[in-house]
Amino acid sequence: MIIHHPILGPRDAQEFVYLGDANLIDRPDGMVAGVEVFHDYLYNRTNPAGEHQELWYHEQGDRSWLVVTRNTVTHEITRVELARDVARARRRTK
Amino acid sequence: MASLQPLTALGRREATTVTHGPLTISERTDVALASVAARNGRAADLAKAAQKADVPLPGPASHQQGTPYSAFWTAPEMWFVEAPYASHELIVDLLKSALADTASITEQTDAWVAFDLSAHDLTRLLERLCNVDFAARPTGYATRTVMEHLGVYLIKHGPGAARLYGPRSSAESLLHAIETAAHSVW
Amino acid sequence: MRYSGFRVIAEALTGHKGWKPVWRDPEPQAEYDYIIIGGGGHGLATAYYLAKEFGQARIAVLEKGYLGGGNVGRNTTIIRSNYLLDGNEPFYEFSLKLWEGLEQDFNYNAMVSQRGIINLIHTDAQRDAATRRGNAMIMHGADARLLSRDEVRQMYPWLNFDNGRFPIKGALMQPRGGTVRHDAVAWGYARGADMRGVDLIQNCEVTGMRIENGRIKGVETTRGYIGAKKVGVAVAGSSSKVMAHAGMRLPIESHVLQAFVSEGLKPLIDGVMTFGAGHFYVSQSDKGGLVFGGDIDGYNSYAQRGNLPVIEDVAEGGMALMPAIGRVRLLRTWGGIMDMSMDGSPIIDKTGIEGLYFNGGWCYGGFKATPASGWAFAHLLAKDESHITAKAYRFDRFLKGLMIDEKGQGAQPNLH
Amino acid sequence: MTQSHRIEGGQIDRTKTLRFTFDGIPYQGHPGDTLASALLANGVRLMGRSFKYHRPRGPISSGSEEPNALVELRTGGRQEPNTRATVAELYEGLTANSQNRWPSLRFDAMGVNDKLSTFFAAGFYYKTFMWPKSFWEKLYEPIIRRAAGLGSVTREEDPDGYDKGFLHCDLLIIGAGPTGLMAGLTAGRAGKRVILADEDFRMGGRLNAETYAVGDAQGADWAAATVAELSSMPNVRLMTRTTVVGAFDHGIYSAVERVSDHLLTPAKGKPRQILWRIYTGRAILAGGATERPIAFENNDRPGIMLAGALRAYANRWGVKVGERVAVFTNNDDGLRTAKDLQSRGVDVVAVIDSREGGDLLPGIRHLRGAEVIDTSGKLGLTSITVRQLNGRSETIAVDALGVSGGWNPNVNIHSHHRSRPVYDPAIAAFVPGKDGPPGLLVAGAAAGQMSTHAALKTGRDAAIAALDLTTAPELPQAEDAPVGITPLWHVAHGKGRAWIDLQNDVTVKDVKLAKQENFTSVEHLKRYTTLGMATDQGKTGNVIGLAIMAELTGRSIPETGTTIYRPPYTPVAMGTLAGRSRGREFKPFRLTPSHHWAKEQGAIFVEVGNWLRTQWVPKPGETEWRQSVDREVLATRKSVGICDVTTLGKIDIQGTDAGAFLDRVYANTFSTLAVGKCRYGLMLREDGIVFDDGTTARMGENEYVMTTTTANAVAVFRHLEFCRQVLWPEMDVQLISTTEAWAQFSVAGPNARKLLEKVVDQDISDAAFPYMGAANITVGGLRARLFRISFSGELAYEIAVPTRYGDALLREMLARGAEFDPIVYGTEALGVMRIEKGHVAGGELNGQSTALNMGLGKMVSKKKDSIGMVLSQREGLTDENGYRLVGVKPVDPQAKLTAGSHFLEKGAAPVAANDGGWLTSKVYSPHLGHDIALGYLKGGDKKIGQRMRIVNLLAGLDTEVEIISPHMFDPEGERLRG
Repeated sequence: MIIHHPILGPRDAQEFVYLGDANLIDRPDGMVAGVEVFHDYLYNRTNPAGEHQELWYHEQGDRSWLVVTRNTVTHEITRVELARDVARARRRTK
Repeated sequence: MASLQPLTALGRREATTVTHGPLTISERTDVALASVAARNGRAADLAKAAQKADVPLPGPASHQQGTPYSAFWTAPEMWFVEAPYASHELIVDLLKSALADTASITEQTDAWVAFDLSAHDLTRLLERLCNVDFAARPTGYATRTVMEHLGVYLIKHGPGAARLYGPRSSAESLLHAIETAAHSVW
Repeated sequence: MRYSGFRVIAEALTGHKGWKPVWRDPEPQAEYDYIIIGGGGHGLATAYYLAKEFGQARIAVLEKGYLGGGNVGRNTTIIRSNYLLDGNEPFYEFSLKLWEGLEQDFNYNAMVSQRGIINLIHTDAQRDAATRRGNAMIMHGADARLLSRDEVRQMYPWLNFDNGRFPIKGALMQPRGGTVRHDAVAWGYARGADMRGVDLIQNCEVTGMRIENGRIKGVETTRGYIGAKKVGVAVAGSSSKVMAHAGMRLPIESHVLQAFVSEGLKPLIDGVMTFGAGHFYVSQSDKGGLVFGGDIDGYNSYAQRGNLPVIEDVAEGGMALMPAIGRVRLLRTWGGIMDMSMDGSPIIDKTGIEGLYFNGGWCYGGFKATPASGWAFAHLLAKDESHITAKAYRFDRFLKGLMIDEKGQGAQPNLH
Repeated sequence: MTQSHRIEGGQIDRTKTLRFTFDGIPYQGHPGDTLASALLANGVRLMGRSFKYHRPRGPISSGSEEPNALVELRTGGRQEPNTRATVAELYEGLTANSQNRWPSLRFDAMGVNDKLSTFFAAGFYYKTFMWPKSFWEKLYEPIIRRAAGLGSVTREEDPDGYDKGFLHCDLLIIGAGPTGLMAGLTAGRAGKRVILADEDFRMGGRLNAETYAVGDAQGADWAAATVAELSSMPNVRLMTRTTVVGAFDHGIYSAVERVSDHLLTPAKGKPRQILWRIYTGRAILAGGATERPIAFENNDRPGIMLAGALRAYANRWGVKVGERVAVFTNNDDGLRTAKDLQSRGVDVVAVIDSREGGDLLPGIRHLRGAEVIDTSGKLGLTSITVRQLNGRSETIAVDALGVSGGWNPNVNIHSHHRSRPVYDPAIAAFVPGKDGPPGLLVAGAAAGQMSTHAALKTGRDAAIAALDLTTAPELPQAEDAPVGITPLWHVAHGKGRAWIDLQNDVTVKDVKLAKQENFTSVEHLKRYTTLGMATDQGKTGNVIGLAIMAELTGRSIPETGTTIYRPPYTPVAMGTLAGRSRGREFKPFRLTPSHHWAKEQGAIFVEVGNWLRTQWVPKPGETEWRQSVDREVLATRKSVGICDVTTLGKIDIQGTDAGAFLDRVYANTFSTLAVGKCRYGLMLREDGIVFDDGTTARMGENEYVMTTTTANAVAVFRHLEFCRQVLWPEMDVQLISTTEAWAQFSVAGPNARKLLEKVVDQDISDAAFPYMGAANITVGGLRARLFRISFSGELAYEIAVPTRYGDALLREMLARGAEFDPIVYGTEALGVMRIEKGHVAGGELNGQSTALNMGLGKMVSKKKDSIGMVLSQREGLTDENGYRLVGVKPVDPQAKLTAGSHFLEKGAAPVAANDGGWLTSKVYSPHLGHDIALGYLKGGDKKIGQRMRIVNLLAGLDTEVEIISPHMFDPEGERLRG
């Protein structure tokens, strides 16, 4: 697969390490949330057959964490963003 | 007082040079290296300080030559800065005094083995080693890539000139891989 | 009809005219007592045991494609019960025992072949872990042996003993491990279930679930609505898709695991072998092909196909272990969709919806589990309580911190 | 030997003769020959045996689709099984042997299977061999396994090298027949970067095998001229002997270049084959088409081949397969074979054309509405029986029969993303369907465009479309004959066997049986009968099989559907896929700074990940490893020992939020750590399980140096980047690994300080540099770092210098500290000392254990949010009677312990219900004089002082032990503060 890195352009997916659902960005605050909230955050997945936002780490590249929007049926990638930007934006809207 | 004798990454007293066919592989031990990462929100301050100190901070995927400092981009708001080892062995101290608290600066000199590759055209060699479209990239292109399971930085200094920074502990494996590829090509 | 050597000879001498269809192709009825969604190995085994062992009737298996078309027909056919943890080992040992009597039980030769499995050891730490595991296996009634380097060398003298990057120091062996002809498992269960009146309905995809007041009433399918008192879902690979019809999110991701077969070769490898210093495991089929695999591709996928890096990674492991196979050719690659769970272990449990039961999360261990999974799921469906060997396979184990994490990788499915 | 069947013409170099052997018999051929063409030229038709019935077989094709003519090529470590004689390029000294036969190809004892074939119907084995139960592994299966398989594998290491590479282009063209050449010309002249790959050693595809013209020239000559033009373009890379084998996501293709397979051995340093990964925006599949046979009784004899192959052998290789040849066809293309052969002077005795009516070929006996219903000839064809339109049968003596059932477009690669081909009745074949690999266009015969004109035109148009070109070359004139075909899949006749899958011996009867037993889905058909699962993956047989199933079920062919092709297009050698990563080069080595010193000393090394670490350093006279390890431990605890700990991960953490960041990633607190001090840190995963541990030092207000375990260095760094970028992007934290930048040594033992005082420039007295101190120092003026931390329980330091000085620092310490008899210890002694002290490491940090399990529960601060804090409180992880780390010693000091053994109470049966836990690590303690171990024991904290057993059922060991505190040596820690 090829991931179109928002800074570096097309890069082979082999350079990346996959983590999973981009909802992992939304970590609850441990001083507020309890086990149930953390359980849902860490363990449950939508796991769609279709468009999926997911985290990839450019380990053999610039070490950016990316949010990749990829179709899990066709593997087509339609959007790639820096996870840091996505995380910051999500914070702002909260 | 101790006066310690350094070893090169290949475990020798002197830098190693290997030739095969048109290719020359030269180990470089005369480069001081440090990482410079902008402090959060301080990129503009860093740019100013760097300009004043003649530290180039090139854009993504590029290397910029300078004197005494050259640099290449390694990550968002992060660079590796090169300088002559003889004059800049204490590159971290020098950069810290120049860039102050605009950046986090860390010594990288001995984290890497540096090889300069030269031949009339390196494309045929590099296509056996890494997934970089070397021919299509401009001089000054700098990227991280993978060679034989090893993460390396590759800097293009011309169609027939490139520098590699590979993990120092694997210097022998990396050299072996380059030599094997060279024998396969030439 | 009963299969036997005499029957084969008699039919051969009379032009094979007497062989009957192995299953019917019935039209779906309006309602069943039990609907099993998924006509793969686990679904068919569930239906078979529901009918045979638990005396249940009015059972249908709904399959969106062809029977046995899921992972039961696209795996590397290994059976073993060499698990470490208390939550797993009794279940897989139960499964292995069922394999051992399966062919006589369902009157179909699935070529259950216990030629042994060895997990190679390359470090002292691996030997310690193998010792822990082997002892756990024996304590659970399974068989295990720790082989020395010389013993391994006697079995496979042509492995890379002398020039390896990582030395072979021995192996953990389970002599009762082995392989099974995978398609035949599906067919054997299908035939056995059909003979007991189970309706096997192919080309029937579930498109929705009718749930009223927290209770399942039936399922919408591409062949119309079908009512059911109880619905069991056994669709590993597609679990999240199907359970989404019930509004559930699961502790599961779908990933692709590739598998490989070489051209046919004269016998080289008798048993099953796993390389402990790379991603590679291998056996040789009765037809002569080396059947091998490695790691999952590592990203969520429903595509039933993989990419090149894993193929290369697996070949590197193969060559590192077996330098003689350089000129053996890889014939075919394929991909199966795995339910990768959050701790690497499966789930066989009730759901929050009355009458709806779930079986999934098999990661890439589903094939060997087929008999026990079917049995335990049938037990759960028929009696509303977990089978004794499957009690740990609950949904709430993550909430309670009772993970069954054989590899110790935590809540990251692609590392299990 | 004379080449009895050689005729004039062809693209072979008759000026040179190549000698080769087949089954030990010497033959001659010419450059340009394949093994098959050369054997046929020598009148050899019998080249193999089929898989199941061991039927005698000859080649049916002239290409990579060959199911029959498989040989073992070369000998020794280079022996390769199942090589298709039809694509094996002839070279001087080639050695080939037939396979899957005993004792010889002509007299194969397993041929008895053929006589018993009625008992071996499809799937018979599923119905028998079940009784008695134990006989399967002992009797039936061994017989089956010995009989099965094709070629045999050498047990020697493959002596040849393999290589890999990456290529990038604008357009990849797969296949260099008329379609691919025209596409190449179009894109090449437009200046685009083009790769044109063809599996053959000569580009031109079918043009080399045909006689018709392209423009003013013979097709083959046009091809040669086009290749010459393309090879002059710097933007075009022509790759012969290169098979594109797979299409992967996002425009990545795999291709195998056979660099040296046409040579006796590869040139020195050169690979046998190269695996290319080709990255391209666009690709054109111009792979042509494959002819398929027609199923009729005994259609498998040597001498019966595809009509197009018969023609190719004559036109390209100057070989007549037989003296008296017939052709059996259902389409116009078959007639070409008859015409071409006749024009080359071969005696074409009959053309059996299943189609009724229509024109007759002039000068040839052309039977319309006729079918071949049977053949004879034990080891090769001697005659065919033809049923004419009027129903009369006639036997015709022939020694070669060309069969054409039509042509299947080579859609294979287009299916690699699971796109299903669709049936095109106009050509009675499957053509590429929807949803193929994005960016892949299909042109020419692969797209069902069967004429030469259509090939050229669609090739050009595909290049224009792929690259959005505005200019294109003129199309040369070429034939544009329609596909005249009336499908005939099998000849209905009699009770004999008519083969569909030649290699796997799948016959029409087997399809009928599959239907009868309701294996009617194409997937069931394939899996039940093994149709299409042989080494040719059904390239010639699949379509016939499913067409017959369609007939039997009354469904149309589209309704019946088709299985899909999976990668690779043709089988690929494992060595090629592995490339250079084999043997000692399987993974790169990581060498420590002390490696050269240790090697000089004859040290024993151990693999730790990719690192080679010193395991112990034997002294002269030490014959057993324990002697060395005991000595290293005792010497360290007595005076001073040095250990290279460079492999531990080091991460530089800077920024104004560095301390706050560490508070969140460590379970314990770091923001309060004073500058110049270190602290042991425990890192959890979010699920509350211990992830890693290590010592982290605060080197400045905003500057920390973290250490990780060797094993987790990369994973921890990745995790920290995740936390920094994804979880808390607002924090001012910068990270970089410095693992390899510093050579770091542990210096431990009562004389550690005294030794270090001799090399460092600063005051390191206990007052100036107390326990858990950290500082930037100098060693003879050289920048260095010093940490006062201990893993051994001794007074200990870790000292670091820039890596290039690591070797010298070690030698310096040994030399300057000579009066203290310093020793260098390896990982074994390190392990002994840490276990004596009860420190957790690999065996305990197993990814399944909590801080509580390790006796470190109090370290998890609940006063702050940190990764894993919340979920570590789940009930299953806080069980009072859960596992606790304990120390273990045998009651009998002579008794041996084994890591991995399990705890049992005295008198308890060794069953799971009584399983108390297990030993995680075990060593011999030379101080205590007996084995000691760490273990996880259920409720272990309450069992200190009790006696239990540990058992190792794998070795039959059952040992009484005492449960003790894990702090087995100097529990008060007096030594390390000394």
